[in-house]
Amino acid sequence: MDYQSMMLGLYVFVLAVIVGYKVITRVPTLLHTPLMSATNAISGISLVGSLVAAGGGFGPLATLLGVVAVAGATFNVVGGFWITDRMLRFFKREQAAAKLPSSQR
Amino acid sequence: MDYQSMMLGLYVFVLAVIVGYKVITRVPTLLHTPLMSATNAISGISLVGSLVAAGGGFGPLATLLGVVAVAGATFNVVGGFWITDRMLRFFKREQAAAKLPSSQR
Amino acid sequence: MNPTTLFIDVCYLAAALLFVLGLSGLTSPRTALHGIYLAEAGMALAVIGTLLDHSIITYEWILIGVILGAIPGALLSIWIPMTAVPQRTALCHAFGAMAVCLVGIVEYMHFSGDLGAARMVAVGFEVVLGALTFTGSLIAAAKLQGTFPGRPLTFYGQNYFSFALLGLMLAILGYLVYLQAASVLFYVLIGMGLLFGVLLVLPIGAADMPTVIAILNSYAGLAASATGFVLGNNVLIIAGALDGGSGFILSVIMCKAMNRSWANVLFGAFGAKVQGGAAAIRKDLVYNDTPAQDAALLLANAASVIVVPGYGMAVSQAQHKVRELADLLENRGCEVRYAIHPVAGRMPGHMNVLMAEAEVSYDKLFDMDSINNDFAHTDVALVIGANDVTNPAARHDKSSPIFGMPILNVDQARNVMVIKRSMNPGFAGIENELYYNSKTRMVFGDARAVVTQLIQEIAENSD
Amino acid sequence: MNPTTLFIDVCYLAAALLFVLGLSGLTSPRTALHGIYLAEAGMALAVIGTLLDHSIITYEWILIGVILGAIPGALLSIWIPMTAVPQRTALCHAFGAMAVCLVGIVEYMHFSGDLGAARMVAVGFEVVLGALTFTGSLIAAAKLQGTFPGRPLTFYGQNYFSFALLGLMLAILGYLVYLQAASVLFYVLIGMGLLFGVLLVLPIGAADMPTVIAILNSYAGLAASATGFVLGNNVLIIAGALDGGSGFILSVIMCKAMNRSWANVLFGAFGAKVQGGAAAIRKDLVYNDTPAQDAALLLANAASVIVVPGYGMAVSQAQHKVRELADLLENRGCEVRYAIHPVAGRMPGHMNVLMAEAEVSYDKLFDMDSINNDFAHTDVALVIGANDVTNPAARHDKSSPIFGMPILNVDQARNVMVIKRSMNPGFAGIENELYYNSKTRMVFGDARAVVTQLIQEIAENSD
Ligand SMILES: NC(=O)c1ccc[n+]([C@@H]2O[C@H](COP(=O)([O-])OP(=O)(O)OC[C@H]3O[C@@H](n4cnc5c(N)ncnc54)[C@H](OP(=O)(O)O)[C@@H]3O)[C@@H](O)[C@H]2O)c1
Ligand SMILES: NC(=O)c1ccc[n+]([C@@H]2O[C@H](COP(=O)([O-])OP(=O)(O)OC[C@H]3O[C@@H](n4cnc5c(N)ncnc54)[C@H](OP(=O)(O)O)[C@@H]3O)[C@@H](O)[C@H]2O)c1
Repeated sequence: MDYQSMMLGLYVFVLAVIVGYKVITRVPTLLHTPLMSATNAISGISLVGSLVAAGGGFGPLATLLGVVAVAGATFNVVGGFWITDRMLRFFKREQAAAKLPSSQR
Repeated sequence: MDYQSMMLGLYVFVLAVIVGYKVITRVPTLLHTPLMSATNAISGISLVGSLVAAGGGFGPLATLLGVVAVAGATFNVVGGFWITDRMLRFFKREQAAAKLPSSQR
Repeated sequence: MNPTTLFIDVCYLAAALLFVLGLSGLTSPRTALHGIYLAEAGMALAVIGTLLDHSIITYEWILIGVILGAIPGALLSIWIPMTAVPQRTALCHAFGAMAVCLVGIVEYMHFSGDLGAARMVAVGFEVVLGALTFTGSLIAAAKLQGTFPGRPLTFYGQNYFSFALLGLMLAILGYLVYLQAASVLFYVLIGMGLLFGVLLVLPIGAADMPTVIAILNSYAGLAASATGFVLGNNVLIIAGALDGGSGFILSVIMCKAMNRSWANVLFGAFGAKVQGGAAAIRKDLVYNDTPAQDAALLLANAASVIVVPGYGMAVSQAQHKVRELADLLENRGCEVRYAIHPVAGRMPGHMNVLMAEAEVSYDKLFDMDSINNDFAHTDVALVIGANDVTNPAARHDKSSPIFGMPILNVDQARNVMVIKRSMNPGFAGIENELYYNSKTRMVFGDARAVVTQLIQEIAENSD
Repeated sequence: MNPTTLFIDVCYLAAALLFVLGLSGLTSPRTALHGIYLAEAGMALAVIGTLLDHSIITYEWILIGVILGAIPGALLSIWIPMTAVPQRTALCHAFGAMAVCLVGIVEYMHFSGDLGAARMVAVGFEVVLGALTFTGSLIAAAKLQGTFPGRPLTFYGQNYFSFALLGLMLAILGYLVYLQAASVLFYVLIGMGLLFGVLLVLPIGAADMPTVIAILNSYAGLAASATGFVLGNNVLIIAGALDGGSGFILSVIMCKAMNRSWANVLFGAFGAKVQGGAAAIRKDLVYNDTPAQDAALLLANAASVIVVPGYGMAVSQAQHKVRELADLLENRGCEVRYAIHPVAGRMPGHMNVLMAEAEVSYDKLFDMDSINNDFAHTDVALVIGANDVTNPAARHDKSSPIFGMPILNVDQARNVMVIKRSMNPGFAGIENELYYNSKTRMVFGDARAVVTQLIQEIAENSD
């Protein structure tokens, strides 16, 4: 990564932090538990880096470490999304039942 | 700009659009008029490009066009910020007077 | 990476952040002014960063340009009345967009058209967006100022023509990307962009101009972003994108408040047909022409009043007098509140700015949803220069052009008093049946003059 | 620019957008599940894009890793009770962070340390953040699960030691940047990161673990971002930054709800001192031990009940029974509502998830601010396994560790009924004076068992 790309990457990073901030401040307490596991699942994006490490053919040790990394990241992704899904289904069932009182938003 | 920078620029662009969207949806109607002139002032950022055109020494025609561009963009920036400032001062005076009724937020 | 480059980049990043923080400040009136200071600081940083760039070699011409732009910009902003803010914004857009377009031309000339594919695309977008925003904004300003007929101007097959023009512009841009050499077609492209801007705004009625201005703001932002791609300048990309996103969403919000679809505003030539039909004043109906003395008597005896300000109050600059009247009534023990319709006036939030200017405290300003049920228990609804936003036809008359727009329930008050100069229609160009209601009293005259007179009458009576 | 690169970049951009949209969906329970689908699609796109990358040459090992991770991940999520969600989240963080750390090691080995200054900094942050999140999350999970003492573990000068360690790590990183060659110091750095994670979480009490988990989430995100800088991969940068921003802000929100400062949570070793002092049960005060039959009678005759669920209800999985009891009372004409304290339970919004699981409709759930004034007009406040969130000491006892935390005004109800197993304190480890109030009836026993008994008694009586 040259200087210009690094700088652009920094812009991307800063803007994404702002987006994350803006989005999360709007999530009601009601959904904070699912939110935590959802962001947990998204942080499993390190899977992308792990794939490169495991499949890049960097030699046996690197591949081994890579496989462990892939396993860990996959655990994170699968576990995170699955439990979020499971929790939100409770809310989904409620959907028809009633509207959210405005105070809980 | 090479391909990678172009792509990173695109990311920056998309994220900034999202940030703009998220910020603006939270501005109350109360402040929509100042908001319009504030974004108008910010779009005068084309001043930055105009400076390069006027001061880059690209020959007399380019410099002439550049000067006109600088004048136009400066008009935009100065005019936009000034009037926004003027409008918001009305609101500022109110500050002590009372709290905003929640419905107006 | 030399220190200057790093410093410039830090300036740019800080500028981008300051713009975001500045706009975020506008989420509350308490932080708004502070936010604008941040945005101004951001602009200053962006300019400083650019001036330090090694590619800038002469500063004299820049100074001349800055002076030429800053003085009229400042003067205009100092002297312009608040009612003319929409025009001013449009005018500013026009000049900003012109700057973008000129920068694109300079870039093109400098490289003799040989910019590489990606950059050529960016330059193409830059000049076309700049050009159409330039002419579009000028026409919008002229329509709002009244120097140009406000009604929609259309010709047969206009939308088809516009689309054909758009297609042609894209084709030319494609050819220029392929050509990679200086070509007169580039200037043809700009000419077509200028024409396209005219065609975009001409068919839209003056009533929809605020929405159009928001959209033009979006275009101006996108044009600046394109410039950013051409110059590899991040602060241009970000600031432009912020505007691009915010202008668009603001136009959508405004359309929603008027219960119009976005496409309808842009392509519907709203207000064209109504000029002929419903606009004709119905001579058969009677209305109650009330002298100011009688009106003063009614107000003096009211226990509760809701003031409904509209465009007419803005035109006659009556806001300070209105506040005086309200103070007077309150001192006599009457409860006075203000009902603010989101699209009363000519800009979203227009009435809020005016009432703030007159130093009416926020807690007396109520938005439509929170006060609409209270009209029924109110002695007098005092409508000052508002028209369309009180028209009950929006509720029941499916054929009305404003049908479906949420309105203030003025007609439910025990008494209605309307201050305007004549029986002429408001911006939508349609008759208001409220005026023919038996409990409505029309008090004719300029809003400020009438309110001043009301104050005198009430003050005298109470002595 | 070849087509594959373009396709990958489009995948990544789409993935980033889907993550943003997905999280935005969580602003309302109606759109939340939909949002998660979008985020899942984003993850799928990111993985697909990466797998297409030319730098990946073998797929067998990847497949093995995926299977090894996916199966336990899925099983854990299927079988885990809702009360253990916090531990599970911490565990997931640990493994995700471990992955980041390992990727950093692979990168370092591959380039034999010669990565260039900028990349070396990024790799350094990557492995340190990954390592400390790994150990920190493991300890957080162990504390929550109870396999590890929940109370704060501190030693003299711990904060100084941690800061010294931090400084040393920065120094080593600086040296590595200067060195640009393979060095064992890199692995020392990782070891110190692991130690730092332990020191970060050990001194924090189990009650504050949810906040710590949010912060660790933030670190995990930042580590992923650092990986993105190393690999020049935007989707990593963006997804990591989203997490970095959201984890931080979530921890701030949680601290606010508990009226604690952020620094106090991280460095304050909350709950350490109270273990000894106020926690001692005050034998001198009397409380009212009520049998379930009497409690049932009181409930059966109440016209209005507010249910206050807390951690105990979660532990005993009583939510379905509580709903049954509420239905029964409602059928008898009693008004039943639920008061949800923002930090009741062990996760923010914990009670909302449980009540949603039991299919209690949203409009019966009220947050603290909207129901707190209604306790005074309520016949029975039925506290089920809640403790700290009802403790009046938070209002008036300046020496209490929970002083200043907003609480539910349970003590203002005409009658208070508390279901818990003993007089033991809740998470803050302090006495609750509510229990010694003359209008409070303590009904001892496991929440589910007691509620089941109440249902039977009331049902029998009404026959
Ligand atoms: N706010 C926005 O963002 C926005 C944007 C786009 C469109 N619009 C449109 O603008 C309209 C706003 O409604 P509105 O009720 O505020 O205004 P309006 O419907 O345009 O009516 C204004 C009335 O004020 C009267 N008036 C003009 N000058 C006056 C003066 N000096 N003294 C006293 N009265 C005067 C006029 O009647 P006389 O000529 O008889 O005096 C006119 O009927 C809506 O149709 C809305 O859709 C608003
Ligand atoms: N929600 C969050 O995000 C969060 C985050 C961090 C910290 N916290 C803290 O956690 C606490 C939450 O307050 P809270 O009132 O919900 O809970 P609490 O204060 O921890 O009290 C829970 C009570 O439930 C009882 N209990 C436990 N198991 C039970 C069972 N099987 N049946 C019946 N009762 C049972 C316990 O008493 P017995 O042992 O006598 O039964 C205990 O006193 C607060 O201090 C808050 O600051 C919350």
